[in-house]
Amino acid sequence: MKKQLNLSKSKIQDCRKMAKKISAPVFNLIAEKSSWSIERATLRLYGVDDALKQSGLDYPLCNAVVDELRKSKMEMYGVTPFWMYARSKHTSLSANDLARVICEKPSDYFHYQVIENYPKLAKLAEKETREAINHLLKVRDDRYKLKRKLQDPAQVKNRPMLYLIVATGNIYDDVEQAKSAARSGGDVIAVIRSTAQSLLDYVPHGATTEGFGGTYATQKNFQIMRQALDEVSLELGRYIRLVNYSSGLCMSEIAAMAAQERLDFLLNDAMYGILFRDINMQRTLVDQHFSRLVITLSDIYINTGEDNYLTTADAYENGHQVLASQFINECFAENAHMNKDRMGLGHAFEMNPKIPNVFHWELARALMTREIFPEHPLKYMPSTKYKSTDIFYSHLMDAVFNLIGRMTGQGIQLLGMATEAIHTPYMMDRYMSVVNATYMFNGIGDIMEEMQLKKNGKIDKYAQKVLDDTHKLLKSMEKNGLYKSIEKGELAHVKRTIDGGKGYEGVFLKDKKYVNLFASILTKELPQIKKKLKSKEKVR
Amino acid sequence: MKKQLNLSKSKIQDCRKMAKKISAPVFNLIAEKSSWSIERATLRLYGVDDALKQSGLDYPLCNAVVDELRKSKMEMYGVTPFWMYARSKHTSLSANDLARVICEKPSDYFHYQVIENYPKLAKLAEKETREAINHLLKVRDDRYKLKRKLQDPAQVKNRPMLYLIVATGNIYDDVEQAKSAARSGGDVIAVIRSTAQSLLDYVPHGATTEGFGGTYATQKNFQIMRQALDEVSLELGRYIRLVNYSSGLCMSEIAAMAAQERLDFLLNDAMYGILFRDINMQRTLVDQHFSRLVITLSDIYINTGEDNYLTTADAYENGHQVLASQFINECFAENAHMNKDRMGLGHAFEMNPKIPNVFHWELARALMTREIFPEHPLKYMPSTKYKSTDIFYSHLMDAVFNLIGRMTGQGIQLLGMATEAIHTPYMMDRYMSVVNATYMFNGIGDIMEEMQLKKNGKIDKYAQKVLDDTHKLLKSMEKNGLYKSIEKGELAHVKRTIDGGKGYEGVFLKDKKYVNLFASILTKELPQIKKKLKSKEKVR
Amino acid sequence: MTKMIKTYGDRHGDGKVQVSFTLPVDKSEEAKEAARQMALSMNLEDPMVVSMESMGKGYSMFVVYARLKTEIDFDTIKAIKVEVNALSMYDCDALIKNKIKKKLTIVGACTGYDAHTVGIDAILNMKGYNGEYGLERYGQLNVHNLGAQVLNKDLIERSIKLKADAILISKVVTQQDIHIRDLTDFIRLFEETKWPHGRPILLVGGPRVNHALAVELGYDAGFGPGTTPNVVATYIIKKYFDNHGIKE
Amino acid sequence: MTKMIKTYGDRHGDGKVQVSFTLPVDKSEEAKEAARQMALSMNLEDPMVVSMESMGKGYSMFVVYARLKTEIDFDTIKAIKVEVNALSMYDCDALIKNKIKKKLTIVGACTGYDAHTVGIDAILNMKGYNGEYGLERYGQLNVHNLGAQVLNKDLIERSIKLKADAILISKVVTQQDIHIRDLTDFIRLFEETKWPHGRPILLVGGPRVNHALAVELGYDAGFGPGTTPNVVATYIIKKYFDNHGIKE
Ligand code: B12
Ligand code: B12
Ligand SMILES: Cc1ncc(COP(=O)(O)O)c(C=O)c1O
Ligand SMILES: Cc1ncc(COP(=O)(O)O)c(C=O)c1O
Repeated sequence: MKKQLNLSKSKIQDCRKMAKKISAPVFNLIAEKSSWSIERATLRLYGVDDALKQSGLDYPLCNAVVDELRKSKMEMYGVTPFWMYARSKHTSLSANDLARVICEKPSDYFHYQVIENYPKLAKLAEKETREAINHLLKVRDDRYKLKRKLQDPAQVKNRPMLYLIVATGNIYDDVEQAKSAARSGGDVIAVIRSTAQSLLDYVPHGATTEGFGGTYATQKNFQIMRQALDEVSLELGRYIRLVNYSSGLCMSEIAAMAAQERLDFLLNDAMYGILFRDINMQRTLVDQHFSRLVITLSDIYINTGEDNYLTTADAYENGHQVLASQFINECFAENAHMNKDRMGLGHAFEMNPKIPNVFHWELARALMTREIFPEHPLKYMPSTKYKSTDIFYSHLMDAVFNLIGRMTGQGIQLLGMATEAIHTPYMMDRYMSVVNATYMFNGIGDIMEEMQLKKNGKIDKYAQKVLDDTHKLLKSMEKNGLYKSIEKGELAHVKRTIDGGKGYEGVFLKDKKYVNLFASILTKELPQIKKKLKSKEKVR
Repeated sequence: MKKQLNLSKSKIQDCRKMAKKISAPVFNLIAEKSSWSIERATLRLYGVDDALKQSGLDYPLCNAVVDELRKSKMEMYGVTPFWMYARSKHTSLSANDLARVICEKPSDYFHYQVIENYPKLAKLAEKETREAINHLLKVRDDRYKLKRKLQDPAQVKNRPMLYLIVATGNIYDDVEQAKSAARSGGDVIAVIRSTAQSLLDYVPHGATTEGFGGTYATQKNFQIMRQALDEVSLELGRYIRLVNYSSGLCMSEIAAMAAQERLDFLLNDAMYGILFRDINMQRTLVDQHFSRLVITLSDIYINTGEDNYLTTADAYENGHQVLASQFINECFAENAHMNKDRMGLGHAFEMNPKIPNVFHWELARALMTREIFPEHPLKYMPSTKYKSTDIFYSHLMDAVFNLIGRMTGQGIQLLGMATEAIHTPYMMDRYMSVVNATYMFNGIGDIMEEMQLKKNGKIDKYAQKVLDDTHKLLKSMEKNGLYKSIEKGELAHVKRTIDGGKGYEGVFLKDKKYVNLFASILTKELPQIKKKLKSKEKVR
Repeated sequence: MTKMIKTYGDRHGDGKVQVSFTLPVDKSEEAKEAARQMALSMNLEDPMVVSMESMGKGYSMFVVYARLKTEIDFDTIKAIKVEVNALSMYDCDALIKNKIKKKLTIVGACTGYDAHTVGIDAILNMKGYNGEYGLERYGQLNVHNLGAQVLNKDLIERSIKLKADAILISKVVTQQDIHIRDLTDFIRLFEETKWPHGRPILLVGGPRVNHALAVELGYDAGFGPGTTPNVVATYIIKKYFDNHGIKE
Repeated sequence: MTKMIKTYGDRHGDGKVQVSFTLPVDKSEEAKEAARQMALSMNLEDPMVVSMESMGKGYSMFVVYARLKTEIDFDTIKAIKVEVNALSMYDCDALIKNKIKKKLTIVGACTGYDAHTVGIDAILNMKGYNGEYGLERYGQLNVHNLGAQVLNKDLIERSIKLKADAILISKVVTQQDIHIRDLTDFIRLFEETKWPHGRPILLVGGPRVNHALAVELGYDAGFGPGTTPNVVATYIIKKYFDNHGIKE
């Protein structure tokens, strides 16, 4: 797309540099600390995916194992050495059975000798880990093969993918709704999680049929939905993507599950949990890094959550909050070796519709985001806060959103719903939205190629101002450092402390004998792996 | 508005010149012929507005009088001399009673002596006519005073007026619907006529409660609605305009009624009746001229019917038909001394929504119309033909229509209905449409000021092509002359003959003793009257 | 077999429907309650009046979501519909040529004061509709398109004169059920008429027309939105076969 | 007096309503007939199924227009609503100061797993809503906003500790009636609780909440979309007067 705005290149470069500085200290943190979620994710990557019956409820095996690790006061070494030790004792057991055996007699496995003797297990550990990694690569390859065979909506130039939400609470209803959405023209299906889930410190187990405002993210549910979408992809000749949330207290675990079940996108934001779910800073920051290593390996796109800044604060005034967060998210993702073309940075069409010339400002912001992040598959969120229960009116807000999404070549268009202010989407709401986007996209096409915005006109100026404000905000954050900035409420007007918030107890210091082979192998080898696959995935 | 397109000025000039040539012969026709409708309109202007009971139905008095004129074979002199003769005999009778007296014993009035002695009546005739004219000027002044007192939506820069249709068939329901429409934000109310009316050679009488697809245009109905709108205008502090149809076999009469009842706009097209209602060419052409004289006197805006070309033929291919007709309509209107800023030339957003980049072409056409007719309060019609019974989808088509209407500064935006493909508008349909336009207008504002279309880009080229095609069409019409062109089907792909079609029997040659003082006075004096009023209406 | 179905929004069996309407009262809590009661009278459970908008003094618009209690056995549903396997123009022409052995005469019109010719033109004009040629293009059909605003009695007269094998009526304007009035009036005249050349096949079409309505009014068949010319041609031929005891 | 009202589209008394819904069947004439029957079961006359759209295999969406037979006497409609003539912040403060003679303590929260604080914040935060200051700005109110995802038992504990005069609960997520479950559970706990400083006034609000629902569940009052803080303050004061036999 040709440039429409006059944004200062040097300011943009500056912003990137500052974001780098701001995020730098986090790498010490990541080097020093791990979390329960990372350890559980590790177990999941080694194949643990079952649950124990506990007073009628399903309690995940990986939680049970990590609970034992904690009780034994050996968490600073990570679960890996103990797991490998158990593995060496029971070579033929399945991962789930191995976990069960460990839980039956934890003291047999969690003791310091294991750590002392770990060098002997190192080879086994490496083998097991590489097998697990290869399994994920195999899953990645499956996706690639399917995409090659089918039409890939991501390849249609300048046309955002149509991203649709399902949220019935019942995975089987979700399947029906998702298939209908795909058949009506949807490209991406996101299964929204139940209200309660982000603050649970475990991932629920099995297929679920009860949820509120969404459906629990479980490995089985992932499987059921991915299979349904594969069927419908083959039926339609179009690869339909699946999305869930690698967010909340189980960020890393869900990344592992998603990698195994071939999810395509993950909501994954380096700071969202801190700001919007009051999850402890350190917890979120270490978790996001581990999750993004897995995500990069599995060639999943992330979707960051900057839209949330605009549902709570005024969107006309706070564009710079979004942009600052995007720079920081970009930085964290790059540190997990992620390519720009996998970073679905989030933003939203959330300005008060009563503001005079509001479409100018929405256009300016969307265009600005596109020009600053030209390679990124930007995720553009619709109006929600100002949606009305007058569904006919709300439908129009989505029309304009679709118009601007297509005009500015967003990567992922999360389709708004006429019933946004009423209920989670009904099947027909979704259908109406697809019809909406299809009509708008076709009609407006590449209209920006046919025009040039006025240099230093009002639209241009507004975009420049957002960039300027961002520059100022980042400067201040650079001065204060990330932690202090968040403590002072510089982002989203929300104040969080370094050791406050949920899940802090699940962060721990790593001993120098700490082992996590996924982290170490991926950190070292991801660049090569990516390089190798790039050529392979291209030429084939 | 700044120019966006590169349209050849000389081509536009050429088109205007050709349109003048094409319409020139019609002025001979107008000089030579009159019609029943003109004679009836004349009677209405002298104050006849009642009806006779005939086998239970109401038969308008002016029809009864003109019927007698015909029977007496004196129509070539026009009704005026006879009317003045009767007037001289019964100085104190009301116009209606005078008409009744005439009908009771027509032979007393319709005889050749009257014509011979007419010079003696000339003074009386002049007095009566000037009184009638003054009455219309008084009505005009009433409107002006009201507009001054209230806010006038026409004065809001670049914002089209919101034009809404009511069409219940029952004038009392219409009133309710119209008031609600105005209160929701409508600026202009059009009462659509019943399906049958345009081909009736009389205007029905009295308040009516039965109609199909619309409500009969009657003088009483005009009155009822104008009064209701005056009330609501005062309530809202906003002058609400009223529209009806000066079209069909009673074109001139309705212009007279509208002038008396203070209507604000009239659908009035020099060729619509010929092409789309199969009304005789000569009938329409003489009627339109008389009606436009009255319309100019009363400072009514005309709305021409070029949108109709696009509901029957493909809108992407036939833009030139519309433009050619607009040039011709402009010419005819100028000949009735009408100012450009009173010519609501019609056109429409009617392209197939499936055409790739269809908004580009709609924008191009609308913009082109605006740039060629910069002073005209263009009347922009919404999508109708491609509207779907899926109301949610149809609502979106209107959203884009509203966007383009505002972007291109149309004068009058006839709001489309989500239920266009289903029924005549319900009250809530209209409400939804006003909400739609309000949202779109506010959001898009003067966005064209913020950008420049690409010179010789696809949008520019499309507009240029429409102009080129128009040029060609007018050239061919110039060669053939208007009558032959229509006979050959050059407009709207419809063929009509000079003496075919409805209402031909109602056209007659004028004797050299023919009298119509409205025609003669207005033809001569309109320019001065306008000049006088212009300064008066401005300074006050 | 039975297949019980309910309306569906979020979860199977939830019965969800969306309703909107106007009430002739000002926006108020009482108006909202009246709207709720309206919804309850519609066999709805748990109505949520989610939106109440003022449309100016005296009128409000409502949007309601609720659960419809009705459950229907879909397997018992019978639709009254034209049962025709549409043939191509070529096959139609061949059938007429080989089996009927004379050209069929079709007379079409948009009747009453209805001026909407686009629908009947779609069926009759050469160009046709949706990629299917119109009946005028059929070698074995003589088509007379009388156009718009044709009075019933004129249509009957012309049909007699032209020896119509089929009469095609289009009705588009439906306000105040004017289409039903006109169609009923036509049938009365039609039945009163002596048809010297045999009773023509009688078809009606239009956006609000369907087969059930047509049959109810006494027409042979009715055609709604999206009808293509070949469907109509096929129907006419099959009906002609039936009427004249011709076997395929 | 009686004022009979019907739904209204084109002409008074026409009863017109618009309905849309999904049926779990493929698009077909039978599906359309099933949609018509659904409409008939809704106390509707002359249903026109104007639109039938396929939403992919197995599902179709319908739009119907029809006449609702119901007529309601609007004068008999009673709305269960909070009857309050909202005072200004200044008047509220004055009333408390002069008549109650102590500051009132307000505890607010968004309960259960609900994280939608914008609504309760609109009522409580300084900034307020729609031009009306929030309760925190009132000189005579002590406001404690506990934020989101507060469990019922925690809210009760905190309210006791803070000596709440009024508890304000916000519920936004309503899928599967989770708001009703949570609100019912709260009332159970609330009733089981011994309130050492007297039973607090109990309010609930949210986009799908109304007074009738609140009262039905055992709350003192319920507030829906568009509520402004001063309405809530006025209500609390009047209710406090009532409970404590204070005369205005
Ligand atoms: C184009 C149009 C016009 C054009 C008509 C031009 C023309 N020569 O036909 C013009 C501008 C002149 C016009 C005028 C009016 N119109 Co008009 N018009 C429309 C419009 C936009 C499209 C209709 C159309 O062309 N459809 C396309 C064709 C192909 O579809 P179809 O008719 O359904 O035909 C298909 C099938 O039904 C079937 N079919 C139809 N007939 C037949 C017959 C047979 C025998 C068979 C087998 C099949 C068949 O086959 C066709 C192909 O599949 C509709 C709104 C809409 N989007 O539907 C309003 C609409 C039909 N018009 C309407 C009205 C009210 C009018 C007016 C009365 C308004 C007025 N007072 O000025 C006038 C008066 C006309 C008159 N005297 O009748 C209303 C009718 C409301 C109602 N339900 O009663 C509509 C619905 C608009 C609205 N919402 O108000 N109109
Ligand atoms: C903003 C928003 C969010 C923000 C919330 C930020 C925050 N800090 O509050 C974020 C992005 C975090 C969010 C998340 C989710 N949301 Co949300 N969200 C919305 C949204 C867009 C606006 C809500 C809002 O702020 N309204 C503005 C306020 C001012 O209005 P209000 O709440 O009605 O409050 C007024 C009155 O009701 C009253 N009032 C309210 N409470 C009280 C209390 C008292 C005591 C009184 C007196 C008055 C009162 O006064 C207020 C002022 O007038 C709505 C959609 C919409 N447009 O309504 C969805 C919506 C509420 N969310 C929804 C859902 C499902 C979710 C999620 C569960 C989705 C998911 N699975 O991820 C999550 C989970 C959150 C959770 N755990 O609860 C659904 C709920 C569906 C339903 N009916 O069950 C909605 C309707 C969207 C949808 N259509 O799907 N959401
Ligand atoms: C990054 C991210 N994670 C998660 C969520 C979903 O919310 P929850 O945290 O309740 O799962 C969102 C919603 O916007 C988000 O942006
Ligand atoms: C100029 C003009 N007159 C009249 C009409 C209305 O139709 P009818 O001729 O049936 O009154 C239209 C409709 O578009 C029109 O454009």
